[in-house]
Amino acid sequence: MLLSGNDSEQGGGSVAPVLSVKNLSTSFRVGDEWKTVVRDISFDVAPRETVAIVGESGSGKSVTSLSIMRLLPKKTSRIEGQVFLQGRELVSLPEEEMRRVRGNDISMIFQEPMTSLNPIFPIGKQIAEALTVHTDISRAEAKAEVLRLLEKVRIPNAKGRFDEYPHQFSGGMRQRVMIAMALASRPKLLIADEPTTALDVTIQGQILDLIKQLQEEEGMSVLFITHDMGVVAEVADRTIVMFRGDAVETGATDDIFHRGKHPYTRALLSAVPRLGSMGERKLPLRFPIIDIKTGEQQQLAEVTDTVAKGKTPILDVKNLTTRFDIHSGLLGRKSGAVHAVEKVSFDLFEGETLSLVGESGCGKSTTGRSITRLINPTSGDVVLDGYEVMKLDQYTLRKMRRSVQMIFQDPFASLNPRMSIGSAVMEPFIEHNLGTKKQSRDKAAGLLEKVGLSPDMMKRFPHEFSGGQRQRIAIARALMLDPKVIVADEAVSALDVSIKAQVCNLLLDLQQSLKLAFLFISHDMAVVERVSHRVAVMYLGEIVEIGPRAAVFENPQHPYTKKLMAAVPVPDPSRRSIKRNMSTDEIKSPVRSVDYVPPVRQYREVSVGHLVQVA
Amino acid sequence: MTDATIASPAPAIASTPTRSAMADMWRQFSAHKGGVAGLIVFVFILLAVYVGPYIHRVAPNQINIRDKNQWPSLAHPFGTDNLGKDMLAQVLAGGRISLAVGITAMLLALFLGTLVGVLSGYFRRLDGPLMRITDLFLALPLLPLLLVILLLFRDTLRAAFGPETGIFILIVVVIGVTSWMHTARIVRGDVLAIKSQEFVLAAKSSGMREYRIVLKHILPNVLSSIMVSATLGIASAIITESSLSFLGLGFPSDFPTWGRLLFDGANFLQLTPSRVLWPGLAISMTVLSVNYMGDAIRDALDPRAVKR
Amino acid sequence: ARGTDGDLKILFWQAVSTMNPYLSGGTKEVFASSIVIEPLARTDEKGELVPFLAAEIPTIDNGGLAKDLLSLTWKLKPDVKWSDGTPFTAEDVIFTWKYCTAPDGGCAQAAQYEGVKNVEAVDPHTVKITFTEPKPYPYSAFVGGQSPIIQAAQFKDCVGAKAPGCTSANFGPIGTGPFVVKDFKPNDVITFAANANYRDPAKPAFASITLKGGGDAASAARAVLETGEYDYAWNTMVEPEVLQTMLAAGKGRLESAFGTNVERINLNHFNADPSLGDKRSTADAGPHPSLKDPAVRRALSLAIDRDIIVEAGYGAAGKATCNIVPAPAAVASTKNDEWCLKQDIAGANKLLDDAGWVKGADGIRAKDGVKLSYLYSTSTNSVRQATQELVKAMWAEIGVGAELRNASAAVFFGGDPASPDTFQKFYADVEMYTNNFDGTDPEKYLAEWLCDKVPGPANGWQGQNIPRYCNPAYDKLVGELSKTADVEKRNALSKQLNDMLTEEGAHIALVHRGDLSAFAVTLEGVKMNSWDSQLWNLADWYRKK
Amino acid sequence: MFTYTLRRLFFAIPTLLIISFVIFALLDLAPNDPTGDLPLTIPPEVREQIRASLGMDQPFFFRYLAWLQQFFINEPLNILERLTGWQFGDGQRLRVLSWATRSPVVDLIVQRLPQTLWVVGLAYLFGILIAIPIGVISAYRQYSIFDQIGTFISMVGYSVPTFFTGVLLIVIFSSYLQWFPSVYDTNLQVTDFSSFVAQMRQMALPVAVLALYNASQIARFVRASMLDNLHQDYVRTARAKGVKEKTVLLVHVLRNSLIPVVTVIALGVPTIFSGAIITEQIFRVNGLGQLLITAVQGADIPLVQTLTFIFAVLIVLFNLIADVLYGILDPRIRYD
Ligand SMILES: Nc1ncnc2c1ncn2[C@@H]1O[C@H](COP(=O)(O)OP(=O)(O)OP(=O)(O)O)[C@@H](O)[C@H]1O
Ligand SMILES: Nc1ncnc2c1ncn2[C@@H]1O[C@H](COP(=O)(O)OP(=O)(O)OP(=O)(O)O)[C@@H](O)[C@H]1O
Ligand SMILES: [Mg+2]
Ligand SMILES: [Mg+2]
Repeated sequence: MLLSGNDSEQGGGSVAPVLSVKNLSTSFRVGDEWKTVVRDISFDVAPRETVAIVGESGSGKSVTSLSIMRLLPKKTSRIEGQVFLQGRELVSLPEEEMRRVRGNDISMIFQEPMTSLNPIFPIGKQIAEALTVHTDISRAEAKAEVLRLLEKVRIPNAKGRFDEYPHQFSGGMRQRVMIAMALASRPKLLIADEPTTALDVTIQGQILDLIKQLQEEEGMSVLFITHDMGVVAEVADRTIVMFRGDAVETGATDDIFHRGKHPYTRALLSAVPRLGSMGERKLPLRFPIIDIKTGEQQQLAEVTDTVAKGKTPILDVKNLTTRFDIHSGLLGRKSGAVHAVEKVSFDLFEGETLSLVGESGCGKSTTGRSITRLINPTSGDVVLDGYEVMKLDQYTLRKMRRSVQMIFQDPFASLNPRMSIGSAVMEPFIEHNLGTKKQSRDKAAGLLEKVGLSPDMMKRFPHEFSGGQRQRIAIARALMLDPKVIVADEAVSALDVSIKAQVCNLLLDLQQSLKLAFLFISHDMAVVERVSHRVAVMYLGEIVEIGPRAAVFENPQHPYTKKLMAAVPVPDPSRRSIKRNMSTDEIKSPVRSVDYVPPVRQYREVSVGHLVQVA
Repeated sequence: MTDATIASPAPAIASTPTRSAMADMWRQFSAHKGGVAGLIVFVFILLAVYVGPYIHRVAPNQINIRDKNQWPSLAHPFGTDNLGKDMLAQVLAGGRISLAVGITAMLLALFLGTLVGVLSGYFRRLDGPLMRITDLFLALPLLPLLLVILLLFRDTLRAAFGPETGIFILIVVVIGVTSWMHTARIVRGDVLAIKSQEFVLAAKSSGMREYRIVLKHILPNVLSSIMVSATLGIASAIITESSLSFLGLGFPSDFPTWGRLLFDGANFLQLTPSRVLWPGLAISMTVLSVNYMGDAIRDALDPRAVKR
Repeated sequence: ARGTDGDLKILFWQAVSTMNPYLSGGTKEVFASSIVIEPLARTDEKGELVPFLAAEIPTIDNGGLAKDLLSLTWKLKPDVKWSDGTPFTAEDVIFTWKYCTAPDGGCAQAAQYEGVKNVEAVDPHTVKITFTEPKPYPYSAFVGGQSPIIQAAQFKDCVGAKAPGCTSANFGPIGTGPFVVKDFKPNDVITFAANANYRDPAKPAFASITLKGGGDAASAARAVLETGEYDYAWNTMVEPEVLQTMLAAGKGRLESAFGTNVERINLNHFNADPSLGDKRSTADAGPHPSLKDPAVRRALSLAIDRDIIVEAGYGAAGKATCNIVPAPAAVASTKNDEWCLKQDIAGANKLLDDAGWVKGADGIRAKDGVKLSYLYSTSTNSVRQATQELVKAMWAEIGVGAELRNASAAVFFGGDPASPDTFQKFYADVEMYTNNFDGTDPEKYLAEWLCDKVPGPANGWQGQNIPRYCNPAYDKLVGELSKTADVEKRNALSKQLNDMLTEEGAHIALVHRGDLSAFAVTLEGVKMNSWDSQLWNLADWYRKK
Repeated sequence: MFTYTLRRLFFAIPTLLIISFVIFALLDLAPNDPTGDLPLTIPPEVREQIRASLGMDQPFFFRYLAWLQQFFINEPLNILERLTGWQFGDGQRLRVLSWATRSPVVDLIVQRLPQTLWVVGLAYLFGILIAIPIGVISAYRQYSIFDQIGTFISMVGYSVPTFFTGVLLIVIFSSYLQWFPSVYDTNLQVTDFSSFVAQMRQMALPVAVLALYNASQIARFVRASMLDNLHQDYVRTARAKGVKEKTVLLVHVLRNSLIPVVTVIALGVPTIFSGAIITEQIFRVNGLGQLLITAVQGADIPLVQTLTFIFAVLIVLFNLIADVLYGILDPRIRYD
């Protein structure tokens, strides 16, 4: 194991580090015993430096950062070791002084933005609080600054959204709110825990630029936790690799990428899918499996064509429209609407994977929810496995939902905090009387194992898991029913490459054996390329381009699609200095006035099945 | 672990010793000091009340006017009242009724309140009608209501179940039916807040039946308010029972109950303080023990609670 | 001298709801109004009539009462002034009669004017009352707190159906008494000021009165006896030992006076078995299966130790009695005291044994399948409940069981024909309460046990013969009483009637109840009176210096 | 929200009409009788006349309509007349008259309102003001000494009825120590400092009794609800911003915990106006509670009906307020 002894020289020369972590260990009380989840970690972060922490999901990245901030529940956790912030020891600091450090000297972007935002305060107020806590500024100034920040993180119509609540935001928008909140106070050190998982690549790029810019202007240091090796390559000066609670390798990003020593590091990097590697392939491709000990990679069997083109589509969506009314004024009159989904039509066949990509906040999740009628759409028709979804009564709706399962974008929020994950996973199975309790337990255990969790975690509760682990629990739950269609909303975004590969392979396997159809919503273009048969690109609530995967990826037509493809980060540290400059275009908002009449859209067929919106 | 990407030492044994949820609850409960203390006190009270009379063999309504208004002594550990009845025997006998009435009436009120609260909070269509009924019940003047209930049902119940059981049923139902409204409104408020959370949506999307969603996802999350209602409910049920007897709705006047003993004793506060001390203490200890047990259950069901 | 003793603070734990006793017949209203308005004559603490607004008590001897008992002439005191300064005249007396007898007025004291044919003014200071039939005891109209004189000028527009609308008059009647109403808060507090026009210039000694209402008897007693916040608390019926502890504070004293109140247990002469449904306790139900046996009725009485009941619940405010007419002394019989006042368990047991009632396994006597087990009801009141328990325990000693029941006073005495719990309906085997008669003459009272006064569906359960006692010999004797004018004879007849009721077991008289009130030690001049308002001589009260 | 409020207000009218009818029917059915407390010496015929003069011989429905008219038309007109000095009609409208006092019910209520608000209202306010900090601290320092003592006091405070605590306080503070009067003087006018002190002294005991009882109840709900929210992730976010612990608790956690608290408080506010029957009796505060209980016991139907109905209006109103507050407190709650 490499220790940080000589790292400071590499990172920031002889300058004293901003953050210096020494022999940090963190344990949790589970039941009656203490379980150590972070073991003896040491590293430094120099001024202006960006240090990335990568590692397996559940390896202790978030816990490390929370330990630095001393934000773990006091009664159930224990922190040992030392943390120095500009020479000041934090672990033993009195609570009141620690408070002044938090948010002021160190800011943190949390991994799960949904649960991390206070549901009952307008987001504007929450961001402003980060400002007013540490500085004396007037309400108006704070508001102006918040608006500026919101624009910076590319929230459209920032003024209008200042007073909206977290639940009215899309996953990516909430994440951007978190980012704005963390950046507001211009901290010396920013800890960013997976800050861009819910963002499409274009916005991700802009956010990364924003962070870089702040680093340059304010001399901020960044501790960056991510699974996206492309991002790591792009932003990190140095990288720490974590595995099962240990920092197994620390070094300059270049070194890690090209001369990684630890087998896990090598496994990690070789498994990274690269955009464009699929070429003209028509079918999805499994991910390679890498043995962690040897680092050897074995290619898996080709997948067969599972798409049942001949039959009627299992899911047929026609002119689906969902709007959220905006009320304003004392009387609460309707003053406009968010046109979250506007006249969306597509179909999905048995055994097919249709990926839905698009800008954050463009209505992907809303589309998914509308299809299963978790939100009542404004208009449109959906036929799912023969059910006319929009016309179903409660009873048949329930029956229909057996055929379609949903993996929610925010796994933590979608798990009942008071239910052990074992019961949570088993529940749908028992509910639909698919077998005995024993059978359901076995099946759940099997699925958990397949997504890389151990079945003895079944007794534990959602808050005792890492973000990625929770996501896998949500996947296991969706698979319990053997549904015909799965709407997977950012289902693998919080997983490290290795586990992502494992889970994606699992999904492909299931597609092979059960002819599952996926509506795969994702921002990760590399994964999308790998798993999908067809791809639909959404922009401002509408599908702007749809077609076979190869056609869309190799021959993008719509300007937005082109922009999207260009923005995908490449896992190559040498390209780090290249700056994108996309933050200049205006941000479009899906908010329309009451009298807005959506224009009639025309589609042009580029090639077979490849349609592009015109005008 | 064939298709795991990264072959790693298999995570622990898959043999989950399938301890049932109840056993697990119990384990958590028993780790809760307050809960255990509450349980011990509660069991002690139960034992005292049900077994005590076999040890302290003085009839509670044995009048001995020559021994009236005595302070505690060996013969009368809790002293006597103004008719010379033994207070200990009365407290024990009274406890049986008070506990039975208090607990059953509380459970009934809790059941009704939770049912109405959950239904109106969860099902929008039921909300209006159910809440207006709740308003009505809140508005009804209690005394006339009780008198009317008495008028309509006492003789029927007495005929059907005999004087004692009949009155017991009447009292429990009367208290239950007139005290569920607070619980209903509180539960409804909580349900309204809970049901907008995403895990409820997730449960819906997996095709759960509504009643299961309510039972497994909503209810556990409103439990803490329900627990408080339960604790407070038991106290007010015990007191309400005693005030019913002033309307002639309660048990015959020679049936002691804690509330009644306290009421009758209030005037004798200076003369024989032990007359009010014991029944008052009994009520308080019962309520406190129920409170601590409620806390323990609450904590056991809240995985994030600080476990002690 | 007038107004020199400051404020007199009176506590009525039952609050006063109006100052017009004709609109509300409640004792508290009668008492409160007696501070302001006065009758022609009152009964003093010894039970004798004393003139108030009248110059003298009219009798046959002084010619005021006609020999034929058909008319009564009152001479009024001259120079009496209303508190507004106008003179008090015969017109006011006549008006009062008209006011209370006007149709639709709902006058609560109408009974006081029963049998009055006419009231006329002989001259401005002489009033003549004529009766429809001879009245051997004519002193009920305009006598006592129940029928004070109200001012004609003030109430002239308030007759009949308009009476309730005159709120300010009802709350602040102009009177001739020692005080005038200054402020009236219904059911809460009344303040009075000394009447500047009161006929005795030296009285009243107090400048003002505050009469506060509400609460309960025990705390009322406490406010006088223990905290000393008040000077006088009315009707402090609390357990005697509680009062003893309060007296220890040395701030007050208790006084009692005995009128005609008797706590009794009525024995139902009709069958009250619930299975009879609506026929319960009516002639249709037939005689009571066990209480029809005179031996049982006597045994029930013999088994009771009245002294213990007095000691436990009444203290100085009760005396054991076996009579339904316990006072005044002239009409109080002593005939049955011999056997009745003493508890005799052995005697009672023997009586029942001889009558063939044998104890069963549960200790309850039975004969021919009829058990001596009774439903024993009363109104809710802690003393009554204690008495119930004591009686139950005593009866248990002779093998008689009892199930206790109580109903709130408003229901028990409410007389709602739809309610099963009223004392008139008597859906119980035995029931206990207190009753009395106004004034000193028991004639009307004794007439309540007439056969035709048995309550039942026919008379809307309104009869007053609650025990359903019926004896033609008794009826005849009552008829005789109503025609007798000679006082001695009347007294003898009354005693005879009372003894008949006791001996035949119409009811079991338990306690002769007195009125008990608490006074501050500094308060002087009080003469506790149970025959009239306790505040009857308020003008004479003063504070000890 | 606004339309929701309007709709609810609109629906409140039929609701209240139904409630008023049910109350009336209930009172009519109840076996009470206004002549019940009269001495037994008043003969039955006279009682019958009294009942007739009260209008009890009229059919039920007619009496109900008469009350409706008196309460909804005559009384408002009277108030309007008094406020504006205008004269509507001949001014000879039948008002709702109490049977026991024969005075207009509305006057009685107006007379009682001050002491009720002073004592019961203030006690409720104190109760809330004590309860919230106690609940918050108890939850924050769960199972600390503070929490244990708070729990003990509030549970004992709730389970020992006011009829006992009242007497206890009187014995201690009025009889032995003689600090406070045991009888409330409703005539006392606060005009200067000494009368203000007198007012405070006479309020001390009843307010203490009631405040303890109210605070106990509310504090328990605050504590329970706070505990539910203390461990949420957004609390961590707030701490990460460096927000002061006090603000974290009072703004972030408490606001999220307020729904059950608002419910309990809103349920309690109308009971201020119905008075605290037992406490008012014990200390002779003679507010609305005492008015109601004497009216019920005396079967004073117009008074009970009117008081109960006003009470019902308040219940409906405050439940509506609570519902509107839910929407403000938690934006996810929507009523459409
Ligand atoms: N409160 C807790 N109690 C017990 N165990 C916990 C708790 N929180 C986290 N863990 C465990 O600690 C380990 C590290 O969790 P952590 O959240 O740091 O993972 P991570 O590296 O951030 O993973 P991911 O990439 O999935 O977010 C996990 O195995 C998790 O199960
Ligand atoms: N409940 C709601 N009320 C109001 N507006 C909403 C609501 N839910 C979503 N929206 C709005 O609808 C739009 C689409 O949201 P949606 O969650 O579907 O985006 P998305 O494509 O999933 O974005 P992301 O990739 O960031 O998750 C957003 O502008 C969002 O603010
Ligand atoms: Mg994490
Ligand atoms: Mg989304």
